[in-house]
Amino acid sequence: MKVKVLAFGIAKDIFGSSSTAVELSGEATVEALRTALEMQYPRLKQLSSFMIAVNDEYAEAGQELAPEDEVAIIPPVSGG
Amino acid sequence: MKVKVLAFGIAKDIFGSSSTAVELSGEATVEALRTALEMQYPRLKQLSSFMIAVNDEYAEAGQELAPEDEVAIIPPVSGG
Amino acid sequence: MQASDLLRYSCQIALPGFGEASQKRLQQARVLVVGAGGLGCPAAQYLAAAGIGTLGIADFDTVSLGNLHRQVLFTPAEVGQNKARVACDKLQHQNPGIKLVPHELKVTSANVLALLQDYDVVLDGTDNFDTKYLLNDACVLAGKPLVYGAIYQFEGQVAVWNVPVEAGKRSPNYRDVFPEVDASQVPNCAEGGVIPTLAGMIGCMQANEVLKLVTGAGEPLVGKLLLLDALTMQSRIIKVGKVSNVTIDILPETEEVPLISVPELKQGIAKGLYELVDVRRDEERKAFHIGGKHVPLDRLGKEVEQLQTNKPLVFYCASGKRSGEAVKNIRKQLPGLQVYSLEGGIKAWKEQQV
Amino acid sequence: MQASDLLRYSCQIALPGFGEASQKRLQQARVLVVGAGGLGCPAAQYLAAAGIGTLGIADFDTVSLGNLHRQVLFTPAEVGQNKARVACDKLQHQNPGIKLVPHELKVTSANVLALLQDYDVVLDGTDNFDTKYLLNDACVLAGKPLVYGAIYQFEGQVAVWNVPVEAGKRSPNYRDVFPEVDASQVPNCAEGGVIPTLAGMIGCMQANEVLKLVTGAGEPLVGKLLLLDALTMQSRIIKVGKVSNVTIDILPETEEVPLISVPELKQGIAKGLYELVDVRRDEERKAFHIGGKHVPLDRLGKEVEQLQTNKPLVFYCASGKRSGEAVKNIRKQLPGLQVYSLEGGIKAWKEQQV
Repeated sequence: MKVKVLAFGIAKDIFGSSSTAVELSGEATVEALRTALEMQYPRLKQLSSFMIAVNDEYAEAGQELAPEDEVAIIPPVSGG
Repeated sequence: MKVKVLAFGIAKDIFGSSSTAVELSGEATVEALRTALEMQYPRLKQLSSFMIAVNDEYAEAGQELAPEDEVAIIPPVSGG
Repeated sequence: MQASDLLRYSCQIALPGFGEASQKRLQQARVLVVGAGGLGCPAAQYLAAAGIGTLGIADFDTVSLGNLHRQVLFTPAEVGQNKARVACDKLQHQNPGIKLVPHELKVTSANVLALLQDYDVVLDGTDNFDTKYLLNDACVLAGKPLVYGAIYQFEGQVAVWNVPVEAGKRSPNYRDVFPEVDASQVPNCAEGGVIPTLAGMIGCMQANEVLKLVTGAGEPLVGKLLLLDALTMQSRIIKVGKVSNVTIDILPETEEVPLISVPELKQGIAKGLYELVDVRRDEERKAFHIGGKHVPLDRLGKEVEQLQTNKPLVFYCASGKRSGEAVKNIRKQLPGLQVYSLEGGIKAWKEQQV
Repeated sequence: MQASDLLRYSCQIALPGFGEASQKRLQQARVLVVGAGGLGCPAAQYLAAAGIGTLGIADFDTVSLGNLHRQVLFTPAEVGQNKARVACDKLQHQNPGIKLVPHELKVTSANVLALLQDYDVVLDGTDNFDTKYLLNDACVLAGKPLVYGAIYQFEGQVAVWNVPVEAGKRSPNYRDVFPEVDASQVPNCAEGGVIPTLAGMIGCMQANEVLKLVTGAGEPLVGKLLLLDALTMQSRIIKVGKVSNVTIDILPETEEVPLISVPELKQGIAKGLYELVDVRRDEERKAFHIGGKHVPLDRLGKEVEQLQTNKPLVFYCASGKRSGEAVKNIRKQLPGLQVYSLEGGIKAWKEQQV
């Protein structure tokens, strides 16, 4: 399944754009998406943590993704 | 057709709640909705103007309403 | 650019797509803030901080204690001083590298076009419909973008009006959305209240739109109207349209409302000179009043007969806004009467006792 | 309530559901703002204006020219003075009726719990992950609500953490969303830049959430995270969950980074005492540098060997943030080395030449 993800904060820099697409070959869970993203963008892994929101809700690792879901990658921000 | 409308600003006070429902017996246009609202709530008419937005877009008088449309009543505000 | 400027603005020059070129545009920009109130205070603060080269602030009014909860540039020690002047003095200390221009005047149909002449962008920090329409129409006539903001209780609005969009055409303006308003039907902040932090948010959003317009960054709210609810922090952006569909040829005449000050009124009352009319709502009347008849503003049209009298009428409300509307209304209906509005309303009455 | 207070706060007391009771709650509230920076300045301004009875401001840092574009409480004349003190002095003039408490200290694991003791609500105006996590964990341990805010370039975040929700349970906190962060991978405002008006908007939103928490008005952002994009003004509210699922038993140890000041370093360089390491990005290095090796922070782990030297190492970056991270990183990998971070970075170096 192809998942389109929206980027926030530093994820925009990492993806080089405000959205990207990820191909999930096996099961389409949030965890699988996280792993695929970290493979595709090693800098994401280096952050240690980033939030994945599905349809404006915090998504647990085991949650299944549907093709019409709106997925957002929200990394931490520290400025003040 | 029954149209549910969301209220903003002083329209909340006029409706006495943050939304209200209006029954349109004839044609379901924005103009018909405006007339029905002004009948039901004379204070709305006294404002002289208020905006009707349908699905977050400014709605012209002749626009037809569909049952699933999200309709918002946005009166002017002057505070500063 | 000077080394000290590079340093002062380094954290915004570092922004992607910003750079020294954008900072230079800010430096060359001339922005007029009309109204140094709840919106104008934070907006002017951030425009000054960001380095707008020429920042004008227009306000005829003086600092008042009852507005300090949201007008964060002022202190109680400055009550009674002109707001434009105090604001310019403070912001000049905040940023000595820009030019601040106080305009201590009431914006009217007679002076608004001359006032706009020296500015590229106008920020609407006014608190009444008359000035909002006047400013809108003047910006349309003068071809200047207007960054509009308005607040009431917990809700705010922001938009950018009258920006050139395509050959000879301009984006929508205030009259595309609200062609005209009966001001007596819409409560203002003094009556309905306003949460100060909303003024801060909307004022900062207006300054933000100015920075975007001047530097070309992002997508300004052109052809759009942003609505914000501070109680839930939900906001929505309404698409208004691409181009303006209204024609504006002349400015609305500014009507001068004859005012009477608190000391004048007190002397007059002692001599039995005036007939008072309280135009506030029932609850406000119950809480406190200074005598006279009670005709709430929205019933004034129907109860106009009972106001017939030999003495001059003095209308009063909480802040002077509704009584001003009452005066305009009565002058239309009963042109012969001598009518005044109590300047500053019950608030001024109380402040001048404290 | 005194007559002068009734007048000062009349425009918010008039709000529906507010009244004198809410004003009294504000008067009795004790709110701590940690960090008088881009977020803390506007937040503290509005909290003071709205009449928070006891307002603490904690900051160990001094006013710096390079932050004035978004830290609107300060002027160039105050560069070098402690920010907490200057902010408290100014806000005391703005509202003489409240108590302002400056805390001129760096918040650490040793002092944070004692600091929080005297406050009911904490507002996060900090600008680094170490303090954000420390404050979050301390608020969880002390059972105090934390109004979080953070900004980067054109994007901001706001949330209310750790509010009691049901029997013995609390709403999510920062670690529910971001369990831990490698700070060296996330640029701060000095590197990536920040638009000043975003700081204003987010700071005002934080103050707004405090007012809602204290008065019970509206729906605070509990269990939610608001994201705002200043370029488009689109915002969205992410539902995080009802209750916190993380356990926090101890505070993270605050690591003291050994600092070296600009004058000390200049003297040391003259005597050949130190080895310099620039940890900034390639573009920053190209634009200006003060010598030494160049190892960008995100490559430090891989190129650690080439740093072996007999002399003490001095890391530097734009502001002192990344060089501080570099020091912590190197102390773990090469515990024997003597390492320092240049206090205030290249900015301080330049400021002390201007």
